[in-house]
Amino acid sequence: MLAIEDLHASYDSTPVLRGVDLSVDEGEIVGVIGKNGAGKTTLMKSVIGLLEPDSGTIQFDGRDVTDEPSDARARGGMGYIPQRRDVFPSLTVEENLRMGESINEGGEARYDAVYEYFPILEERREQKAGTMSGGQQQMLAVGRALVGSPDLLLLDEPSEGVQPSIVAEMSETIGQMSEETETTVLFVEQNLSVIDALAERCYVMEKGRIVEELAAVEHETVATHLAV
Amino acid sequence: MIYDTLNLLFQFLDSFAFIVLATVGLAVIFGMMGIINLAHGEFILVGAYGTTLSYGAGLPLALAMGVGVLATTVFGLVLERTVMRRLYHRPLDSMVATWGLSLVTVQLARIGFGNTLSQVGTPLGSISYGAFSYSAYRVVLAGIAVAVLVSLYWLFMYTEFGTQARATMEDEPTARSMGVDTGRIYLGTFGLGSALAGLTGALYAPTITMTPELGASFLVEAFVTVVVGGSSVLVGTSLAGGFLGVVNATFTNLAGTFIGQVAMLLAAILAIRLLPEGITGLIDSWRAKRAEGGQ
Amino acid sequence: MSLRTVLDGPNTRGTSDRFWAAFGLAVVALLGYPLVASTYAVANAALFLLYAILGLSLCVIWGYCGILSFGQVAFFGIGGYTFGIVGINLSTTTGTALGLLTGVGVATLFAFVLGYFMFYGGVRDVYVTIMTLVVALVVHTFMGQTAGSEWAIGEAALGGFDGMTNIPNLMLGGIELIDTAFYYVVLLVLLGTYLGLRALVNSDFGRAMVAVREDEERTELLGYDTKRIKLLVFTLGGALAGLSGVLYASWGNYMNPAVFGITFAALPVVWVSVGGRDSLLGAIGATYAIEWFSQQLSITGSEYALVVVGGLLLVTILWLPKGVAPAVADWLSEKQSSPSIRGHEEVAD
Amino acid sequence: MAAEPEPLLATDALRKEFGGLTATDDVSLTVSPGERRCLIGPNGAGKSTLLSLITGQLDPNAGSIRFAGEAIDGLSPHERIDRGLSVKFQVPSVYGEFSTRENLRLALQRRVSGEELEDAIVDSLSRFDLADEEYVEANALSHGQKQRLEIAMASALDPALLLLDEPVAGLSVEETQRIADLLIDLNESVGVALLVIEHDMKFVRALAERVTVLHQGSILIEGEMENVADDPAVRNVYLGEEV
Amino acid sequence: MNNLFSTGRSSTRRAFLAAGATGITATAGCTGSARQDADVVRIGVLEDRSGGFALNGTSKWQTSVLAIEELNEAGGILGKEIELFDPDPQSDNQRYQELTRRLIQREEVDALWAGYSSAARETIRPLINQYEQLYFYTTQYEGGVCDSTIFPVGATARQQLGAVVPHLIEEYGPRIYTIAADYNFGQISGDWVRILAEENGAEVIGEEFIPLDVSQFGSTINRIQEADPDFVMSMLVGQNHTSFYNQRASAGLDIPIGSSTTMAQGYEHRRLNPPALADMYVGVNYMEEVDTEASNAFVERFYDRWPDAPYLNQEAQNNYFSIHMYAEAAERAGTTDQEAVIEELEKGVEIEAPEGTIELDGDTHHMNHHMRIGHADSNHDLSFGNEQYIGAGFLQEVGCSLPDDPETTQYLPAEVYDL
Repeated sequence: MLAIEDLHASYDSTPVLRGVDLSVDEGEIVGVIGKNGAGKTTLMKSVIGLLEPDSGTIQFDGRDVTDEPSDARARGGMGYIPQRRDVFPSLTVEENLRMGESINEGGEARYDAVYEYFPILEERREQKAGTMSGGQQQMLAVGRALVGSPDLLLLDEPSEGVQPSIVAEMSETIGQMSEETETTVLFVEQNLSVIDALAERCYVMEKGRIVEELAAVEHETVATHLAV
Repeated sequence: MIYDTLNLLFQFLDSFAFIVLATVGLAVIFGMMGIINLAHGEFILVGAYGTTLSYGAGLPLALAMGVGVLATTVFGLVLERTVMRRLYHRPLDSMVATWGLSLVTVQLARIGFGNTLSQVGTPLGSISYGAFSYSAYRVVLAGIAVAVLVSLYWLFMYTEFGTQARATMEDEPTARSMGVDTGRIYLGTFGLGSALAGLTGALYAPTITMTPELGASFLVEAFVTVVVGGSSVLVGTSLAGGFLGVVNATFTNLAGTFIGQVAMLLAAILAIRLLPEGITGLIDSWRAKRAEGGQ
Repeated sequence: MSLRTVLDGPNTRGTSDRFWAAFGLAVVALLGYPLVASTYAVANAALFLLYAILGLSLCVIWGYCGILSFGQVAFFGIGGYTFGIVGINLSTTTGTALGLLTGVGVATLFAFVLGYFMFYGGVRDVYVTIMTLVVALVVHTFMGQTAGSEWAIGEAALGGFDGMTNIPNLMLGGIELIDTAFYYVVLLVLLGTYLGLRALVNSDFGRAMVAVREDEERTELLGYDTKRIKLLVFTLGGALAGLSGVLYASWGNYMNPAVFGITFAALPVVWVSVGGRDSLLGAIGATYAIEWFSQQLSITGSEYALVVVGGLLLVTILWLPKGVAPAVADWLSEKQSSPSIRGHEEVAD
Repeated sequence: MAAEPEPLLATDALRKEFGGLTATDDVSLTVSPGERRCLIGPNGAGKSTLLSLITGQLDPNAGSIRFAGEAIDGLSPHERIDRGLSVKFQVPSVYGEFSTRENLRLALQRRVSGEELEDAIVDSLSRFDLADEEYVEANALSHGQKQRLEIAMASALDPALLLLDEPVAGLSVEETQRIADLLIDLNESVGVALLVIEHDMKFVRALAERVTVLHQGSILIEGEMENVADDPAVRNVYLGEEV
Repeated sequence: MNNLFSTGRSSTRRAFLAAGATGITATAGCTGSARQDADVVRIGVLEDRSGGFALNGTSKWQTSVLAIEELNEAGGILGKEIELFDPDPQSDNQRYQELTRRLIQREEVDALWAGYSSAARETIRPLINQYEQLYFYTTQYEGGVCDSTIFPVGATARQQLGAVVPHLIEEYGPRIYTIAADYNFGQISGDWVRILAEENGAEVIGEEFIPLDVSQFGSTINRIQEADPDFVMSMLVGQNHTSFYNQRASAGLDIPIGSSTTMAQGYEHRRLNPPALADMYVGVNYMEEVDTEASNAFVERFYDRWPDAPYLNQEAQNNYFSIHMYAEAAERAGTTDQEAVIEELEKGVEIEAPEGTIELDGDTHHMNHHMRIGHADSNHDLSFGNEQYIGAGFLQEVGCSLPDDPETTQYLPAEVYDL
């Protein structure tokens, strides 16, 4: 589904990714773990296309999308959930969800499914997204990406700033959804419980490189990498 | 007494229509894409010239106005592709660049069409009341101003384009990552802003003098209103238009045109000082307070 | 050397010995210009040089403190009008000197009040720009209607749209400053302003000023009172613009409200953005070059003159967004193939 | 209680809301003079908001702050800095187009001038091991160098309390250790109190005398690192797992 | 070619030739210049061809070119070819100053024609006086300028309003409402309306001065309706103000209007859609529609030379006759030395202009003009009537006599009349 080869990227000429290789198979849920500053968010931005890589290739669904702009990638089936609950604060919940419709062009909009996963979103349809709590905004961000039934879901630190109970609930929902709809998921995270609950396979990232691949979640190893 | 009130009302409608119509195109472009378009007056010029020239060529007035709007839209779209897209969210640079554009446009209009065009007469006659009468067309203009605001509200709030445009304005990268072709949204929004400026030119073509400098007479009101209005294009423009219209009409009525104009500008300066975020900021904080109270 | 330590620093581009040698040559050339040029050419050059002071006034507040004022001409005009009022009423040597002082003083005060009003009122960024423009336009509207005889201060009628006539020439030590004498005075004032501003931007205060431009919040968290810095710089800009206006009034013996209009208001912004907003010398050069060029164009009488001026502006912003002087400096330093680490030469000297 | 010296910093029931989000919820925090304190908690716990409330970049919806015996509510940031606060941001925000030297100078010139300023710059450069980078534009510095430069700038103001937001984020183990050593040295030599937000537990262990855990905008627990780390509630929120 | 002037110029010119040439080198102009090209006569013309006043300025420039070409074809002035310096001041007062300096100091013009607006004239007036430059200002204006080297040859407010106000009082009644542009010209014109009203037993019942950048007139129209005058005197100026007439028509304000500013300068009767100017009366010394032999011949020559020109306005005629008048005076003086030419002009010159035969009043440097009242009907068709020959009375009353008493003053009606 997704294959990244020797990806280099930088912010303002400061290199952040220094040759990332990773691949995700169809239907798989893969986690990328690493400390702050390891380059996880940059990796996600490069995959969705918000950051132009310096070199390397990104293949999605058998196509080379390295030079495609992000909106084309999204319409091609990538659903992206940005870090820090990047919803549109002055748009209502429903309008936020509607923005997700463009993902995976031609796919059917799945409002029912989303409302089923996150009933609170239906309740708050008319409310402005910016006035909701952090957890609710995170659900909205996830729901928004799911509306368009993406083939590949990209999650950037879904647990950040969210209550543990909601984190757990959300991990579960995402896992369930992936199973039900055979959606491939790539997420980056430093919260152990999310990694535990979701990942079938794990990459460990340090200083812009993948330093280790863990077949299943090896709890202790992961913990040392997070250096808690 | 009743006639005086009617006079004041008509003058308010007149000011309101002028302020709103002078502003909307600029407000859409500034509010949505952070371009301070000093060539705004020249967009209006294109609309007015398009209308007057095609009326002169024999088209009925309504159709001629359509041509004016269309010409301005095309003008705007071409500029977006060639110039404006390099200036998004560089408001200060955009100011200098569009000033250059304004000089060029005015002078090319002069070279192309001479110092003046022969004028379209104002249609629709007048409304009489007591010793007074008022141009019916100007009352219609006020109606159109309101209609423009309402349709913009509908467009931005209830259509897919509107939602996408608002999302793009708020957070362009995220909108793009949701599959929105933000380049097209920008193009469309700029086209819309241009069309609105063109509409203003078309509507006022029968009432103002056709010279290449005609755009300048809209510029001050437009800028003042945008600033007083603040970040929200619609709410800001309508409220600022209303506020400045009342100030202008009242003082003009009481003390003459000059005082009316100065009062309006001073009111604007005070408003900017007291509400650095514009009227929109005031509304936002009021809403926030109400929301808090409600919880 | 000690002078060089004051004038050189990381906030100005030309700091090498070669730069100063070239600068000295240029000054000598300007000083010698009246010896070879006609009276007309000298008087004309004086106009461009006094405009350059107006250009510098914007350069220092926009380029070095990040505040784009679209209303520098308001201070320029107020300085000029005030000089006129005082000068007409007291048409003596001390009278015009007093006119110079009050002209600059009133412009400075006006800038201070406006700056206080804005910066301490939380007006920021592009709103400052539009606000300054609106203020200039308000003054424009006001001055345009001062035609009546009630708008006279002593002997000096404001004159409305027609403007104020019979403004006397500046006098220094009993000598009326016209033509060549005026040129030398303007040249020296400009030179003083330039060197003074160089010293300022490379001083502790200047560094703080540039820090405000780069990141106002960060600078405040280093303990700098950024509002005060902005107010001081804005006031200084107003004073320089006022000075330029006084010289202008003396040059043409005339002021009119067009100096507050949007067309003239745009000019300093044009000069500075073309020259390079953080280059003092760029601002001077661009002012001179642009004014000279557009005057030449108007002399041709070509109907395309304004098209060319506008087009150049557009092209410069699109292709040289940082302005001509920085582009030239970059190009020169690339040619020297030394990595351009600014500030290095300061110590190497 | 009465025996304790007056705290250097004391916040009283600070509350800050953004729209519907409560970022800090009645936080009362005290820091004593010369103390080394760490503030930990998961992302989004309100740590950075608390910091901005202390520096005055944000105004609280409720609550008050005292610093060095005075109420500082309503003072603008620069006035608070003048009273002896200093801050280093989460994301290094050095002046990218200035050289290392210029960055340092900008901070040091607040205190000293002339010869003394020269000496202070040289001193600071060597103390924070930036002498080789003196004329390098800050944009071109490595992440670790930027972090050090910013700590150098913050401490250049000779503050009584230094606020540091994630000073070692994204640094290597060696660099982290170096920063810890620098900060401890600074604390011990001039007696500056430190309030540090950090995720890196090794660093926190090395540095902190006391630790405050913030969660969901309020203080969960406060105490010595060992006690805090063993607290089940902390392990729950921080590591997201039942222990 | 139509023989425009009554004196047999071409026969006398050669006689002056030798003397003229030596005269020039001897006096070498007031500027004390070293460079005086004895082979040409240098004329400077600054008329706006771009910017806000291009509408009015362009035909002034065109007739200037026409006049100079005619003179050159006939052998120039004093046998010397006329060289024209005609940069475009772009309606920009600052540019006016720069260019005037250039024309005086560098091109050393023998005579200068410059400016449409009073503001442009005032901008350069200090320079003109400082360098004692012979200068012709040709626009109709508020009047009162009494400067020793300036010849304001356009009709003054006194002349224009003096033609139209009494006529309208007689025709429609004594209650007058004045609207005028809010600057010197408008205010002084307003004063003249009051003076003329008083002289003719009428009264100004309302007066409004309108800033030049106003283009919306709803409230003004209401005020006029409220006052209900017998007629309106409009001294509105500029393109923004022109909008008044359209707005007046659409608001149904059908009170007759008298004016000194419409039609003859900006040809509003051609540009605006009827009936915007219905029942408009304007006092003019010339319009291209004036149907006399001299006028028709002039119009024909003009459009032969400038087939694309939209209109030939009153001021353009003034440029045209005054250039010929200058040539005449220089011929008579036998030199282009400015002092000598001014002295010759001050003796009084009679000239056959397209508007008719008119005289220069040597004392005041103003022209006696043939004033007519042009009337536009609801189709904007023009008729002319009530022709009078009106002199520069006001300046004579205040004692402006430049040959005896050289001065640089602008007299205001308020200084003489009790307003």
